[in-house]
Amino acid sequence: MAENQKQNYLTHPKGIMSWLLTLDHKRIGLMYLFGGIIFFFLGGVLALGMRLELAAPGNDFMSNETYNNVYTLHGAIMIFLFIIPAIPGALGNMLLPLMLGAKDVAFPRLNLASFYIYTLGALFVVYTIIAGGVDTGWTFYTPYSTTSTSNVIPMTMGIFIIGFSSILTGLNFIATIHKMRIPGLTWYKLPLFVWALYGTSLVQITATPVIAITMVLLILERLLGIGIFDPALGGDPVLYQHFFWFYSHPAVYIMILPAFGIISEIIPVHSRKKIWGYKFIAFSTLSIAFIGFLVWGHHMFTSGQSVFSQIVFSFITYFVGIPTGVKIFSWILTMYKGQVSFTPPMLYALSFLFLFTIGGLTGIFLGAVALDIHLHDTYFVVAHFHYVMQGGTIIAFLGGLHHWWPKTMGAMYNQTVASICCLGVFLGFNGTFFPQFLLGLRGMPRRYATYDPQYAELHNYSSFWSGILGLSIFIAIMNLLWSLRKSNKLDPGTNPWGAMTLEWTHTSSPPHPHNFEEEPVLEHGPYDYDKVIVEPTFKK
Amino acid sequence: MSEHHITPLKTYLVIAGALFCLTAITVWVSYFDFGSLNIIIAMGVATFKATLVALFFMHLLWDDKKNLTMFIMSLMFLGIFITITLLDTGFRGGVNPEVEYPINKRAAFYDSLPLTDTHGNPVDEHGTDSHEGDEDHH
Amino acid sequence: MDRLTEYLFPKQVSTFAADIDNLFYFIFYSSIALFAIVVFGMVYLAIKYRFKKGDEVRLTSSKDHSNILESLFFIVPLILVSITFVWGIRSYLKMIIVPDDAIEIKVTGQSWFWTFDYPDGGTTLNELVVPSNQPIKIVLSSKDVLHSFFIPVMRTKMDCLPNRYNVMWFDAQQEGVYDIFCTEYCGTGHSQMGAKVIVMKPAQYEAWVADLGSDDEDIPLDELGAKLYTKKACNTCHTLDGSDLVGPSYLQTSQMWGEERVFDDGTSTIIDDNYIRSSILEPQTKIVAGYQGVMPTYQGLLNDRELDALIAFLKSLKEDSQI
Amino acid sequence: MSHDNSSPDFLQHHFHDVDQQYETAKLGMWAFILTEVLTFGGLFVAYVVYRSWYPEMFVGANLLLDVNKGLLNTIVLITSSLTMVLAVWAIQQKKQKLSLFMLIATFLFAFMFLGIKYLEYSHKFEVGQLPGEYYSYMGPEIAHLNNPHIFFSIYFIMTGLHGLHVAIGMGLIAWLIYATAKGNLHSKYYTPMEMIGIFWHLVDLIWIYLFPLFYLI
Repeated sequence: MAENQKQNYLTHPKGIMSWLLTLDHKRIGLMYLFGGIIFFFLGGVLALGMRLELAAPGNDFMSNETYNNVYTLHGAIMIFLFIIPAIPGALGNMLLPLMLGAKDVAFPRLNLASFYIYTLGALFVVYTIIAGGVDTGWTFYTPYSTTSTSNVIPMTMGIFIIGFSSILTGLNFIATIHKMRIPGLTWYKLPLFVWALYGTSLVQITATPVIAITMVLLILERLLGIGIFDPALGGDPVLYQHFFWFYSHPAVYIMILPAFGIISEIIPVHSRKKIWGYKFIAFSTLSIAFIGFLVWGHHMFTSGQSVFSQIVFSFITYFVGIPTGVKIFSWILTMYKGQVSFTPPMLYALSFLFLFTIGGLTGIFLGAVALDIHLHDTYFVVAHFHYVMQGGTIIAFLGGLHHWWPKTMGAMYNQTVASICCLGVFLGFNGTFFPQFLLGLRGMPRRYATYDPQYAELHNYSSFWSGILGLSIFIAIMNLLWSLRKSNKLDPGTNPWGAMTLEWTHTSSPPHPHNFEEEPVLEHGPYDYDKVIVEPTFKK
Repeated sequence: MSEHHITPLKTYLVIAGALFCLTAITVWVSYFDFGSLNIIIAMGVATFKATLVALFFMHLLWDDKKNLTMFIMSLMFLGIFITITLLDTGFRGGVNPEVEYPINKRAAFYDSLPLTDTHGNPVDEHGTDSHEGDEDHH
Repeated sequence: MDRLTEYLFPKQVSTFAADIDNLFYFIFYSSIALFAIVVFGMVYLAIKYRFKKGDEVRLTSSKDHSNILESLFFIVPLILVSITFVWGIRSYLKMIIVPDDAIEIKVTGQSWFWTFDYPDGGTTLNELVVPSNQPIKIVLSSKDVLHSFFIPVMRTKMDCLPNRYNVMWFDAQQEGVYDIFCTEYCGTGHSQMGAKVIVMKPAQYEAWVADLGSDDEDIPLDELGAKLYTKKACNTCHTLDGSDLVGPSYLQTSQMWGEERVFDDGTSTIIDDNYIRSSILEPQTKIVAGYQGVMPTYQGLLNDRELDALIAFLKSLKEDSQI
Repeated sequence: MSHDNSSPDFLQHHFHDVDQQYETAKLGMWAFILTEVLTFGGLFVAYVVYRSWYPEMFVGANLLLDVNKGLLNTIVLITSSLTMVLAVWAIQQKKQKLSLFMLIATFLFAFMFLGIKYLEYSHKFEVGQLPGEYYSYMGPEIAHLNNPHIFFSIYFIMTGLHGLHVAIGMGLIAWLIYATAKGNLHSKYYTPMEMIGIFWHLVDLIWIYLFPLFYLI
């Protein structure tokens, strides 16, 4: 037994094949993390390339064609290869069974399969890049995507395949959450991250099949001219937009709900305080997931859809705002009478609250039809969704990485560097994207490689700060990786934040290959800081 | 595993019989024209058949109700998809009538398609006239 | 507020622009209030209850709900978004219900220029001329892919769909020259697909319409060509300084006059008047190696004299560059 | 083979007991059925939208389909659904041989379904009733209608996707036949058979809608 205690999933078993063929959810999670970070880096480089081109009005750095390829790939890679799989695939896989006290997810082989399906889809995307890129925008609007001479088919094939990976992960998580909890771990005792993953998984299995069939129809439209989306053959491009956004709007919630879950973990732990309004947060997750299916048409306010649906979509859109608002207030009130430590994860969580609130509030502007008509397809929209996707999801993802890093990797990063990077990310992010709200209000359209000189000053400003943003994220990740050096191992009993969910209290850091040496017995709820004291422990 | 519900053989045979009968009915009914009721009758019968398959063959009647919920959820989301899409496609042109229909109702490639007989073989001039005459009406 | 509007928005030119800007301000100030509450609450609570050095880890409060606060979280945002929704829809209905006395102008988007067809027969490219204080109904469509017709100063925008019409309208209150952008991504030339809207006094407009299509007769050919070069949107794809856009630069073609040009199917031909003429009228038959065949035909958009003018202009470039 | 109830060899290590394993598999299967319904759902939306835009064309074009073959296929598929459910019933009752026989019957019916589909498709190919741009049939009964190629696009995509599911189902049933014959599936452990059964009934259930939508109305 003594030997067994030193075993952890990182070192046991050994050998490359034991990783490639592993059924261990923790290792699969790490492989997802690895893949996600690679594509995050790639997408980030593309983003910086775009900002470089946009620093001045003309074609100074890229031709139009290059720019169109770059922005398409930036969008598609960030969304399909990083944000959608990153949190459920990496952090979700890693933590979900641990939080439930289970030995693994419900279907471990399926889990490995979905990782390889993701890899296969990613290879299609990489092939697309090597073969010369694709220039349709990540939305693939017809008829441009049916007539473009760029590599639309490999790209859409890639997205089709990645869709299956997403579906299988969602399906796996749903079965896991329903059936793999230890006795006594009832729904209201689940950590909120699990609720968030549950909501996410429901959206994944419900919405993703529609993008799959949409991509198939698009490919068939190119190959056979089926005439469903192509107006030259009697089809309707607006119908394509319905199909596309029926997935892609819920996909926004696939991206943001797990971030909500991470924030719901970080804030109570680092405030050492029971979470405010547990049930409100839990059920607002599910209601956001559901309402998210009814509002896709607000992406189409200038498309020429019927006036009737404009009104209906605008109306329902506002109902997403209310549960989201409740969440934000609950997170803030969680700090009330707590003991708030300004650790790197907490700093990321506070940045999230600041940035996501801006992202959410600017969504209200876009939901008002009359105003959206002015703002649609301008930089206002670009700024809005970056505040939600990057200021929300990616900031929460970085916060989650910093929060669970000592748990999953058994090493502690330099906290001062991490905090400085968080500040850099916060400032760089606002500097990059806040000017874009102003650009949008003044009418600067999106997806422009060159622009009118009247917009130059703000673009220049945005480009400058994007450098700081990119550098900060890069150093933050390097700081994490640097902590993995051999001399930096933590004691297996480490619980640096004094967290009380099962993954912190009942297994070592890094966890045992089978998660728990014996099945955990639930002693308290996930946020019972009013009942139990868990001392933070931090030993090398 | 021994505690699982085992359905009597007779139930399966009765359900299968009902499915065959309903198939016969729906085909028979399709020979009569009830106008817009045609779709409703056909879909009503199909839905009844589908319910039988789901409840008995797929064991939803006896299963954990979570599974039934999952199935009903799929139909609900499909319903949402269809209904909300129809709110657009069915109501275009309400304010500005020129928006309602496509400019050319017929795709351009039909202009070069020769008329054919019922075996798909091209036929000559005579048909072309009636084709052009008809096109004006649509 | 006026200075803020000037800073944030383009000019308010259409009748409904002010209303939309006011809707913006309503949401803007409500959002600022909510945002201030969030940030103030966050910073205040975080600092007040911070874990100081030397503090002991202790049990914390079990308070996790407050019925009054929670109802406020529901009711206040609900009221604000209800007002926003109703306002948004009322303004929107004003934007889509076209007044009966509107002049109808057909706008056709095509990669990558705009064609404007006026009610009594005239046509312009990339230059929309309208009278002030007169509702203008715009009927939009596209010849190839999706485009979107956006006039920031009018606060209105609508997609152009192939094989379908879309409608928008505006009533300009101030004379001037304003930007038009394409806001639906349409390929390589998307960011160059701009145009201008010129708002004139009604009397001036009448004169302009009467004159439409009748000028240009007495200008020398190469000057007319120079004018057409921008007017017919050749400049979106072809430069005059030898640099590449979507198509080959006019300067390059001019310098190669009389020499052989290679096409992407391997054939080649001598650059002469006939070649230029056919590549304007039937651009898809011969595509210069290294370029995409994306140019639309100008059949019907240029008369014979205008074609000659463009050719003369192109030929003249060579000499200009030598000076 | 171990008959120790506490940990039979078909129990995977991360489950407590066979019931948990069985119910988890079933829930997972139903989640998968949900995604299947929505995959076809997208095509149903296309059908409904185009039918609402071209009602006359749809009524005219569905007369070109062969009701008799469609009806025959419906009967074949319902019968195969019955044999599938009886295979599960038989294995529950420890009637291995009957179960095997029923599986083989199901497989053969599935094969028959695809055979009939092949006859139908090849006739359509001959007369030029093809999807999309390849459509060339302008017979007297359809020449006056707008865009019948869209009907045939939707018809071929929906029945094609359904046919693909039948083919995948045949592969899975073939595997079941192998596993049952080898004795890997038995009255204590027949989860794969029941799961594949649910999949097979879904294939039937979708055809129940496709048949009237394309052939009857």
